[in-house]
Amino acid sequence: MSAPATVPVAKKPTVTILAALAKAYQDIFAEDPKAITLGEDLADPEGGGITKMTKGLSTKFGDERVRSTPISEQAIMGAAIGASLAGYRPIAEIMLMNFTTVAMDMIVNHAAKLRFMSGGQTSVPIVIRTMTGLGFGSGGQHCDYLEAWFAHTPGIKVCAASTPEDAYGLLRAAYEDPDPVILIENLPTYFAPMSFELPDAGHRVPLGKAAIQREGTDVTVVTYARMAVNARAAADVLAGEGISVEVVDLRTIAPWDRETVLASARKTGRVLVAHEAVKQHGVGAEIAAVINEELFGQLKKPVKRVGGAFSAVPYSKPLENAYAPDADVLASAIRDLLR
Amino acid sequence: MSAPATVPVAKKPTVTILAALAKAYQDIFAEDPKAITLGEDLADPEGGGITKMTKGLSTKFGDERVRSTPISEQAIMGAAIGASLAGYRPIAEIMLMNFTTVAMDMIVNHAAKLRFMSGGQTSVPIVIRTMTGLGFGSGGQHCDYLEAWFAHTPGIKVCAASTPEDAYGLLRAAYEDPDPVILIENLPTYFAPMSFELPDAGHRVPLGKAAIQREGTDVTVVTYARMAVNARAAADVLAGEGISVEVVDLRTIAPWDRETVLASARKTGRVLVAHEAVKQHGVGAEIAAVINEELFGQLKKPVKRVGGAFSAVPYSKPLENAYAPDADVLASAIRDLLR
Amino acid sequence: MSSNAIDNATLLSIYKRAALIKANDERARKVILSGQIAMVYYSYRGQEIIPSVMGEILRDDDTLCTIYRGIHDMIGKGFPLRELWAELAGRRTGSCKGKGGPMHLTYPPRGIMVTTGIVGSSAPIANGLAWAARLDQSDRVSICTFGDGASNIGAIHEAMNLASVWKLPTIFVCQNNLFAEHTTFEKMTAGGNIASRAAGYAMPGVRVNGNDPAEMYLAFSEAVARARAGEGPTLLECMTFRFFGHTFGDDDSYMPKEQKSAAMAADPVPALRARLIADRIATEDELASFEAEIEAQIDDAVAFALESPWPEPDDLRFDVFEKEIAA
Amino acid sequence: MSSNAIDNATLLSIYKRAALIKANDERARKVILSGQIAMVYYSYRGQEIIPSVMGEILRDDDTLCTIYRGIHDMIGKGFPLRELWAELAGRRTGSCKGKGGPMHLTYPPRGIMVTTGIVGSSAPIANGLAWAARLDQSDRVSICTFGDGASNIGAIHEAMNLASVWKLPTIFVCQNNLFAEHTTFEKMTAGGNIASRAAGYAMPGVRVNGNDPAEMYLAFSEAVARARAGEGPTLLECMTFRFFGHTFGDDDSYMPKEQKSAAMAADPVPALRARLIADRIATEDELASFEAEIEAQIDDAVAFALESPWPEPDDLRFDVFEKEIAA
Ligand SMILES: Cc1ncc(C[n+]2csc(CCOP(=O)(O)OP(=O)(O)O)c2C)c(N)n1
Ligand SMILES: Cc1ncc(C[n+]2csc(CCOP(=O)(O)OP(=O)(O)O)c2C)c(N)n1
Ligand SMILES: [Mg+2]
Ligand SMILES: [Mg+2]
Repeated sequence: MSAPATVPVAKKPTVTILAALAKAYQDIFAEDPKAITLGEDLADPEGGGITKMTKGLSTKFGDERVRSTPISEQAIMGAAIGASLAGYRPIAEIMLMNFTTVAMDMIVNHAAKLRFMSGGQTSVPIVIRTMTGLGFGSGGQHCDYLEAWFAHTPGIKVCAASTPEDAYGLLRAAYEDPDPVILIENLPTYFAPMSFELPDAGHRVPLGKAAIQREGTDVTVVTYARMAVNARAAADVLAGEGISVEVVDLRTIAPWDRETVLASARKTGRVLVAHEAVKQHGVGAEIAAVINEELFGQLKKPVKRVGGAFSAVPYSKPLENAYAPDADVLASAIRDLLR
Repeated sequence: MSAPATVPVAKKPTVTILAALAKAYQDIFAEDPKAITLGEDLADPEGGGITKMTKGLSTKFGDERVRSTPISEQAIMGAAIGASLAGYRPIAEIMLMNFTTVAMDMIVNHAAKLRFMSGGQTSVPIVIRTMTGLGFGSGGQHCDYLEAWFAHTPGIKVCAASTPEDAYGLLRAAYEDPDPVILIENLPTYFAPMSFELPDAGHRVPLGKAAIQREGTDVTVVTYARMAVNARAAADVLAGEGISVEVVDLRTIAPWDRETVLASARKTGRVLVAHEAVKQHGVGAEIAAVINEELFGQLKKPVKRVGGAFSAVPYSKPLENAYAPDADVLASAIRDLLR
Repeated sequence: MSSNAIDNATLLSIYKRAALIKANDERARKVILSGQIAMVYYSYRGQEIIPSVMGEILRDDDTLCTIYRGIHDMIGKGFPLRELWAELAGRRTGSCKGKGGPMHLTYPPRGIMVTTGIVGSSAPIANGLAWAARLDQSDRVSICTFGDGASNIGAIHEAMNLASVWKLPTIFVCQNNLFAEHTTFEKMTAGGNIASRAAGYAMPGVRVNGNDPAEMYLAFSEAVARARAGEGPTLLECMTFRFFGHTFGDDDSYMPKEQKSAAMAADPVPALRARLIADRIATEDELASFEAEIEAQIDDAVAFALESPWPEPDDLRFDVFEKEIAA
Repeated sequence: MSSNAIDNATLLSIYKRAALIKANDERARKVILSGQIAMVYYSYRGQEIIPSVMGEILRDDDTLCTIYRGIHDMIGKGFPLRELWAELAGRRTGSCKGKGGPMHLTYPPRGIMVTTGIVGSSAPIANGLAWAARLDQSDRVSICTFGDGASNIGAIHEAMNLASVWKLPTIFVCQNNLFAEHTTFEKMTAGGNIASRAAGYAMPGVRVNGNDPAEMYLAFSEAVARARAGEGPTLLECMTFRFFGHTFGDDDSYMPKEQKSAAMAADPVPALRARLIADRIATEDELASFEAEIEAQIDDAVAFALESPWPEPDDLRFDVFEKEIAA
């Protein structure tokens, strides 16, 4: 796999998101004997996962703590939930986000609800890692962004990173969080070297805290995951046109950082919300609804949303390219807001 | 089961939603030999379903067309999808909406996508009937409204009725629709006699068309399912206070009737969106986002949303009562909009 | 009843659990009928021997994942009656503060970790508890219970395969009461035998008469011993019968009358009681006074529940996450 | 090879299908390496005999639900090469107008109804097609194929139980190629035998050498005959081997080298070819000229694909629903 053309590669490539996540795994396991992980092909005899993120882990920490599983996502999630009820800290991989569809009962009816339904007697401190994102021509069943489903589910938090540093810091913070967290990883930007540092073991990204990745005064872009990579690229281009774009990467999609978003929106008065997920009923709707409500009468333009097309993810390259906004589409959406 | 106190019972009770749906089933099966249905306990030896909606159907139309199933929701949905690919018109019951969580792969990755992924060569004209709604003290795993998940899924339509006439007309229209439709039925209002007619066999409610159930000029309430029942009650109360409320029941939640909603919002300038589902990232967010965008600068107040609390559905009565808005809560939200 | 295999004291102790479990069900139905507590209730009447035996053999640190029809399992495992009844009554003093209710009862001090309302979902979670036991180098075991109907759902199969390939100390206890809601067991379960499916997962599968204390005791002891010894999971299909409809108060006309009356005539709890007396393991007086004690305990628990405060609407904000977070 | 049971013409016909299937895979890998078409590709090289036999026995109206690794099944079932290749190339002339791609190939005129990228999901849908066959009072059968790894997912089990209790004409064809992505079959499949799981569903379960045309032919014919006669489903576990990594181009170091080279040495397609010549069922010349014909057909299909127009972005609005609806 290689990074598709629409992902801008930074000038001084030093580290990939994949490497950062691999390091987070290593550091977690080295520090905490309660760390365990499971998923299809994760252990070394199976090559350390399809992306090799966990390569070496089972050899170093034992195949009781680092387990490959059958193709049984309900069993995977159930095992993670059960182990967490007994004091362990499982990181469960559901290889691709579309495969959460076979484990929604475990995630939504159980992981997210057991604390509440037990009146706080039990808790489910698990991390669900899952990969997704279009760009490899995998078509309709391998690329969906389903974060809106989980954001709509009380009891589970939802995160996504667009830089290696954040990827490291989010996985570590999600791991330490006392409640279930789903960490959505974008496959096509996994492998793209970005000019960031590999963080040291103390680095954390607090859940619920957005990052202002570009400061700007004309327009706010609220986004996350790969769309934040595209937004930074768009901001760089637009800077050359004299347009000052503030890029807010939510990092935690639910619960999201209303304070940072509203402050930026108040400052610029113009907001674009962008995600790769289908636009309709996506996370952008909630963000737009809140901004419009909180800043009623204070915005220069209505909040604008862009997202994935209203269809399944298509296979053919020109369709796939058209499916979700790239940096160019974001840039024109931003220009529209200034008209 | 009996209707809980918050559901206003109309003065001239004549018919229940359950009876209307039962009649729709009978009429469909009498008219179309391609009609088939399956679900847990649906056939007569099993009593015609937990609500007896299909009682008599298997005896009349044969147990090859009306099938009870094992407790295997993936198998149920798969059988419906497969039969529809071969020209049948299955109505599949997933008893409670929370149980869709074990069949999301079949519904989302397959039913909703096969037309697109096959380039239009195949289609999946199925109806998924599913019941839900709080009010019986069933707690965290039996009452969720998950319509936002499906509304976010291109390729499947989402409906819900709040009157017997609409229930009949929606089931018939959904049945005739060439694409998959999920019909969400509210259990607690199933059994409440309402002053409506049992429609005749020609009655249809076109998908995508909202109903203005109360005309009004001061505030628009956009809602559906049980919350529409509550909204009508609130409108009746507020009429006594001289507040004129327009109640728009979407009936089709996705794709929703933007035209009717925007026209009403334009007229009143004040909008409340109400649903029983968790407020955050619910369908109300999309509706609010679109209204705010389309009517920027034309609203007197920002669109207000009310919905289920940010928790699992609780068991205890006082908590359950507080979980989602009743007519009183809707009335005060409407009064707020007029302040 | 071939109860030679277990000693008298054990048999008496099993009876005592069964009597409590039965009395609790009788009270629950009474309390509902009287209108004192409104709840959706899944009577387990007729299935008491299974959890009484399990409770006899299990330790407090052994864990249980059970289902909506699981109060018998929980009482067998030692769920305290006050916290139980207060939860059934939806009170703040309930084990789950009234948030969970009858379908989600939880009591970790006695290993009662999960009660699920989703058919089949007890099993995958039980595997995780079993995995944790092994990571802890503990010989504790992980029990999941589920019904005959549940045996046809995917989660159960995924869980059995995983337990077998990971050799987990999970014990799959299928309580085959011959009905799944309104559906008869044979009609929807291919093969008409759940235990035999274990062979496909290379795990022992045993069908036992779950209403026979000795048979149940032997089979369950063996499964527990296997699990404690690190030899892996077992599937037990415990044959039994549920005396009432699926939910209490529902129309149970789908249950053939003769089948039902035959089962009720063979009610395993009074049968065990009669046996104890016949075999002079206990006297009528001893048992009667024990039964009076039970009633008093239940009286106390119900009174405690009904006197307890209700939760406040504001409680909805808590226990969603560890820390309250404005969503 | 115990191919006495099938006649020479059939054996030759099976070979012809296998040769086409094999040649198509070889071309696909070549085309990817050359950069002419970029696609995620799941090579089925080594598994050709199974679909060649199925294609021999099945009718056009028999239906197939297959998986991402399923082009062999489809060619066996008669998927036309031009529409196939144009879809692989993402062109508008592809069977799915470029929207589906290699993981979602569909061609209803030959009964190729569903190709799924979700492990296990072919089976529940196949039951629906089987139900429809019976409603139509047709004796057509419904095939689903899936891998060894898929046998551990819930959907497969739900589907097998339903097929058995409804006595559906579904044939479950598990192609056991000994690997699921990077995981060996034995390690994750309790019991190490998938066919034996059928017993738990009271359905015949047969393990066959899927690389042996005669064995495969006999077993599959029997399953089809049973299904056509209304006697219900069969599970076939067809033992085979996949010669390359999970996706073409991936690191296949998890596959033991000797196992791989032994399997490749026993490549079933050239073995069958040699057999045809040795037994004088065909001459070298006949086969060579047939193989040249195949290459020409594939040349034509690839050329057609590469000359075909790409879809337009606007195409995304269509085929979501029957009528375009502004969302
Ligand atoms: C996934 C799922 N599907 C359907 C239901 C509805 N339901 C609740 S109990 C039940 C019957 C279960 O029967 P069985 O497993 O035999 O257990 P029993 O009730 O007899 O103890 C059904 C269908 C459910 N709770 N979960
Ligand atoms: C539900 C689900 N989980 C995981 C995957 C990822 N995945 C794709 S193919 C595969 C291996 C399947 O192995 P097997 O069933 O043996 O089929 P084979 O690829 O060998 O033909 C996996 C794990 C998936 N597609 N769907
Ligand atoms: Mg049962
Ligand atoms: Mg395989």
